[in-house]
Amino acid sequence: MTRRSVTRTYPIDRIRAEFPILGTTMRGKPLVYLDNGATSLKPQVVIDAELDYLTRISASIHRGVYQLSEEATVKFDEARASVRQFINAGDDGEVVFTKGATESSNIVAFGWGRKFLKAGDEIVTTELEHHANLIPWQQVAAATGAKLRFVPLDPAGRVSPESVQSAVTERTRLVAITGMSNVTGYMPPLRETAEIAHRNGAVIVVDGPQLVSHHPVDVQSLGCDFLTFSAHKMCGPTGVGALYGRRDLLEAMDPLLYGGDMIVRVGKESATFKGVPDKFETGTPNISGVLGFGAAVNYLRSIGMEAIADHERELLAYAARRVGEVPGVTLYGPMAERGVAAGGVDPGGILSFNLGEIHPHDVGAVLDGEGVAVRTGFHCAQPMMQFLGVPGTVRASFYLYNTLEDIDRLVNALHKTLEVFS
Amino acid sequence: MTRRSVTRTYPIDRIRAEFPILGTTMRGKPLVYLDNGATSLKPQVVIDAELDYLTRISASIHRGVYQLSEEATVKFDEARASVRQFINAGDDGEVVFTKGATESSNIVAFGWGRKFLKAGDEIVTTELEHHANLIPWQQVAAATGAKLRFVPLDPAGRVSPESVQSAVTERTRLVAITGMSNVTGYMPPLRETAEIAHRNGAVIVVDGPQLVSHHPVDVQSLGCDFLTFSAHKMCGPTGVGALYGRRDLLEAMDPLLYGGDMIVRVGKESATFKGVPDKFETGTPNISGVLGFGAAVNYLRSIGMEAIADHERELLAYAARRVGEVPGVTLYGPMAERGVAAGGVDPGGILSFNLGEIHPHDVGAVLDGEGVAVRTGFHCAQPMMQFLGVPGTVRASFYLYNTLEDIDRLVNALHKTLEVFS
Amino acid sequence: MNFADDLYKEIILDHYRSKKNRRRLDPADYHQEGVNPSCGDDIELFIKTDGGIISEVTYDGIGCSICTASANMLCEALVGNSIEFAGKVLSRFKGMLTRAEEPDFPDSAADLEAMQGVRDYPVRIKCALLAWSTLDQILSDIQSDANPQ
Amino acid sequence: MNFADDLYKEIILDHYRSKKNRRRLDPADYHQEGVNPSCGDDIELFIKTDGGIISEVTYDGIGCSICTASANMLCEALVGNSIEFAGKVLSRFKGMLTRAEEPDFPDSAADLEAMQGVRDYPVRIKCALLAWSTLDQILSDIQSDANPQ
Ligand SMILES: Cc1ncc(COP(=O)(O)O)c(C=O)c1O
Ligand SMILES: Cc1ncc(COP(=O)(O)O)c(C=O)c1O
Repeated sequence: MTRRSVTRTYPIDRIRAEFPILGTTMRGKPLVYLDNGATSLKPQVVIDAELDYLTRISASIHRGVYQLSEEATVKFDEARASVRQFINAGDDGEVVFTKGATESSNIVAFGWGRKFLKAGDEIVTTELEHHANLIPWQQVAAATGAKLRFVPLDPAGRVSPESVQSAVTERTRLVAITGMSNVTGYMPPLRETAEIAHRNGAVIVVDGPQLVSHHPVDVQSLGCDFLTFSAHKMCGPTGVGALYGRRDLLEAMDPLLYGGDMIVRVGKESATFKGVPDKFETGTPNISGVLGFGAAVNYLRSIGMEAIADHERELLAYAARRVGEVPGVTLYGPMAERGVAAGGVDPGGILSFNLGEIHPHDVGAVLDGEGVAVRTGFHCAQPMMQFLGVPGTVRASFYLYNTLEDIDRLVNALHKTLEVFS
Repeated sequence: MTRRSVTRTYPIDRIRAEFPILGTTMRGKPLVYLDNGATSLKPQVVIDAELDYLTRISASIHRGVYQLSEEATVKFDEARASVRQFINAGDDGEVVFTKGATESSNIVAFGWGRKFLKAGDEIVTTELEHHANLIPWQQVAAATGAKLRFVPLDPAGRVSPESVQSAVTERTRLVAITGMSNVTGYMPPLRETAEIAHRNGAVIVVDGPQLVSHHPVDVQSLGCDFLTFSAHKMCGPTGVGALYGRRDLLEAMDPLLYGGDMIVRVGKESATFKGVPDKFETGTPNISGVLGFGAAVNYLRSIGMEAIADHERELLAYAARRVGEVPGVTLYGPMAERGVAAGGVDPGGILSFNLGEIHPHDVGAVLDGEGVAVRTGFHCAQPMMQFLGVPGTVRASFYLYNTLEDIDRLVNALHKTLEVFS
Repeated sequence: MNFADDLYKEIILDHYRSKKNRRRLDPADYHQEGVNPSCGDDIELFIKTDGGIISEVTYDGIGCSICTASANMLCEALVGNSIEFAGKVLSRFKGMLTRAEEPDFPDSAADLEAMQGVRDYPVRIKCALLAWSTLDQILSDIQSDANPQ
Repeated sequence: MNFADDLYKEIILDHYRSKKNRRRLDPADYHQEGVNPSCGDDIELFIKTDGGIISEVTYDGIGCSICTASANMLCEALVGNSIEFAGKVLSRFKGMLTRAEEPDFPDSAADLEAMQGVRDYPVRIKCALLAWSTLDQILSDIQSDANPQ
């Protein structure tokens, strides 16, 4: 079947064929997967990379002198280089493998925040944040006496260079901000925010799981000091992610975890540690996960992040218009103007909405029955819900394999929901 | 081919058929995998559990209202129940999924050690420890002013209830001890050690990756307060492990990581957290890893940990005798008496040795050329190397699928090593 | 019969749409809040008793249809009945959803049987149980009021 | 030709067995320790210079055959040669092992070519390089002695 493709050159049919799960059904209907904000589906190349490790290599990395361990080690290093290239980090030492974006944020909060912040210092953040980029900073504030300040949002839930500037002072030591909201898809002006942070002597931590999976990212040109992301949201395996950190910052930090593989010498009473990234990667890593992560970023690069972002942009515009036309629907965030991005800035491919007074959970359940997977609830972003003044939303989030037909199925299922709850 | 089986009823051929990698070669020779102390091979059922997630489920757990997410959640909870049963923990809340034993140790060191220890308190440990169960405690000691004390070892590298008693005082708040040395296979008297710790009001943390993968473990009858282990050493995936903790202890602890999924309510300035185990499991977990972990423990239970331990006991006795006969070999640890366990206590299935003056790395490399995978070096246990007075050892470590033939291949390869370096 | 009909039986939707018992009692003899942190649902239960009999019972709060229909059914089933009766219905309801027991409700609580279908939607079980877990706490309070230590 | 012959060429084993240059120089003009934390190898290099010429060079320490053979070859190749020559051999040796460059050693250092096989054993490359990385640091020291700031 040929799908209505949003652009003529985007190879949507080939892409869909690469994801085995897209051939399956849910509740007896062909699966429409619109919960990419939570986690993405996995293409065959990623599954194969994991399988190859499980069935053929199966050895631990680093200290093995035998061929399988050697091969695991080489592939592990190659995966790091792939991830480094994907975000254009300066060198492999700036890419730390973690168990996911949440661990990445905590490594910065603990190793930099708790080490270098003190009473009177300020941490600037926003109400857009995922809990993973908020609670660690609340904890740092409580432990060090630093103060949290929030960048004021405009009514559509956006920040501007001016609003960032109004929150950043010479007491600001760190700005923690999302690269793309997982609730509304909104993307703050990162480059300008980084400039303001740096001008005031602060570092900037970008919470990147949504941004990195859906848009081209160049940490050097953005001026990120730290960037967190998760493989599972970008076609990769669960249980692995990365922390990008500027080398000098990483070098100055304390590790969060201690154990084997990170050491130069260990005595009974004390130990000395290796450089970056090793000192942050103690213990046997998620080897199959890292190999799958490498395969995932190579896969995404082969399609092109620009092409993926363009594809999602068109899906989003179509979805916002079609969903916005369903009776009783309220859209949230920058697309709230019925399919037109408020302020002219296109957000990432996420649409949050509610259907009249119907509880998001109920909407999600009827959609489920129609084979359409969406997320409902507060999306690990309660301050954002408080800002929007709702207990939760229905969230449809798109990725490289979604189609206009998927959105039609979503819209039909929303009409069905209205019927059930009329 | 039928193998010489160590006991008549142990289904060695069936077991070997379940591990796809055992049908492959290394450097052109059929693979003999004797690096189980580092990580284990994966049986088909574990590979299938991961594959099923990757190709059919692929969804995140917890807040999804759709069928795939629901199924992921149910399977995730089932895996926790399987792991709980495997070590006979009291309830599922006592089993925390982590990225591996190293994270598990650090959760205890940070959440219990740094929270509750103070200057003047004592932490008792041993020179047998893997760095994962030593460096975190060095860090706790440095941060809190608590003191590390080491249980004296006898010349064979063992502790006794008396030596434990000599190190534990009323100032001891915590005893951190391995369940089984990853260098020599030696297994300290855990039950007695736990009793001594408890009698003195201390808690006991057992470093369990080797113990749990090779022997039946019942945390309640052993009296463990904490037990750490890793899936990848027990036929499971990389990047996932567990922390067992007594419920009241876990409840009193602070989490190491903060973020989504662990919270009850989040405001701009502060958050409240869920109970155990949720408060320790923030962020999207290693879902495919946890499902594979569940499959792994069920697989091991289907064979029986007693049967596996018996099998390894016989392999070890044979290996210690055969390797001990190779000219110039020095065995370390309890099996040092040429195949007879000193003191009559059988250690776990690990044999550490050196071959004359030949550097362990060189031995490992020649073995590699013969298709035999062993580990060489200091095995993340430098204090143990200092105790043994060697820079490193060659370590052959056995598991359920190893055979007497594997040991013959090892011995032949050792003779070849002697030839090369004569 | 398709999925939505399966979960959202008409009887459940009727209870969801009914706003009859959805109000605060002030004063109430017993008042308890119940929260489901995984979906944010938040229900309050209000009870007045009169000599061992539940004379009034209402709920308020935010929740999905399963959650609020369940709360409404609770109110309908318990009003005018004894504390003991409430305990029995509670334990049968939990048994039906968490231990797959056959429903066996007194006639006046027969509507609760419609919730059996929730069993097939494991993440929704918590929704159906929220009001009942909240009731559980109130029953404990009543118990300890009756037997002060 | 099988694996062990491939890595452990006779010429490498000869250098490994030779204890000729395995001793400490005291006093030495330059002395540097190099450690490979992943396998625990620990090598010290001792150098005496005389007007821009390496007059004596020895090593001591613990390492595998590849590591110690490489150190011994280093000593043999450099003794009696200039600092500049040492720098050139170093960069060719590194090029051969880390950038897969064709070996192109001066005749007096031709034995080093035998180390080319190590390239196929990625974890052993660090073993072969340890003495040379240590030399690298000494060469930097010599440089900064020659051009004090
Ligand atoms: C914007 C954002 N930040 C952080 C996270 C946390 O990522 P993870 O759960 O993979 O650690 C997520 C995803 O849940 C996210 O969407
Ligand atoms: C005894 C022991 N403790 C702790 C560990 C650490 O386990 P992991 O590397 O899986 O975190 C290991 C394995 O390396 C071990 O053998």
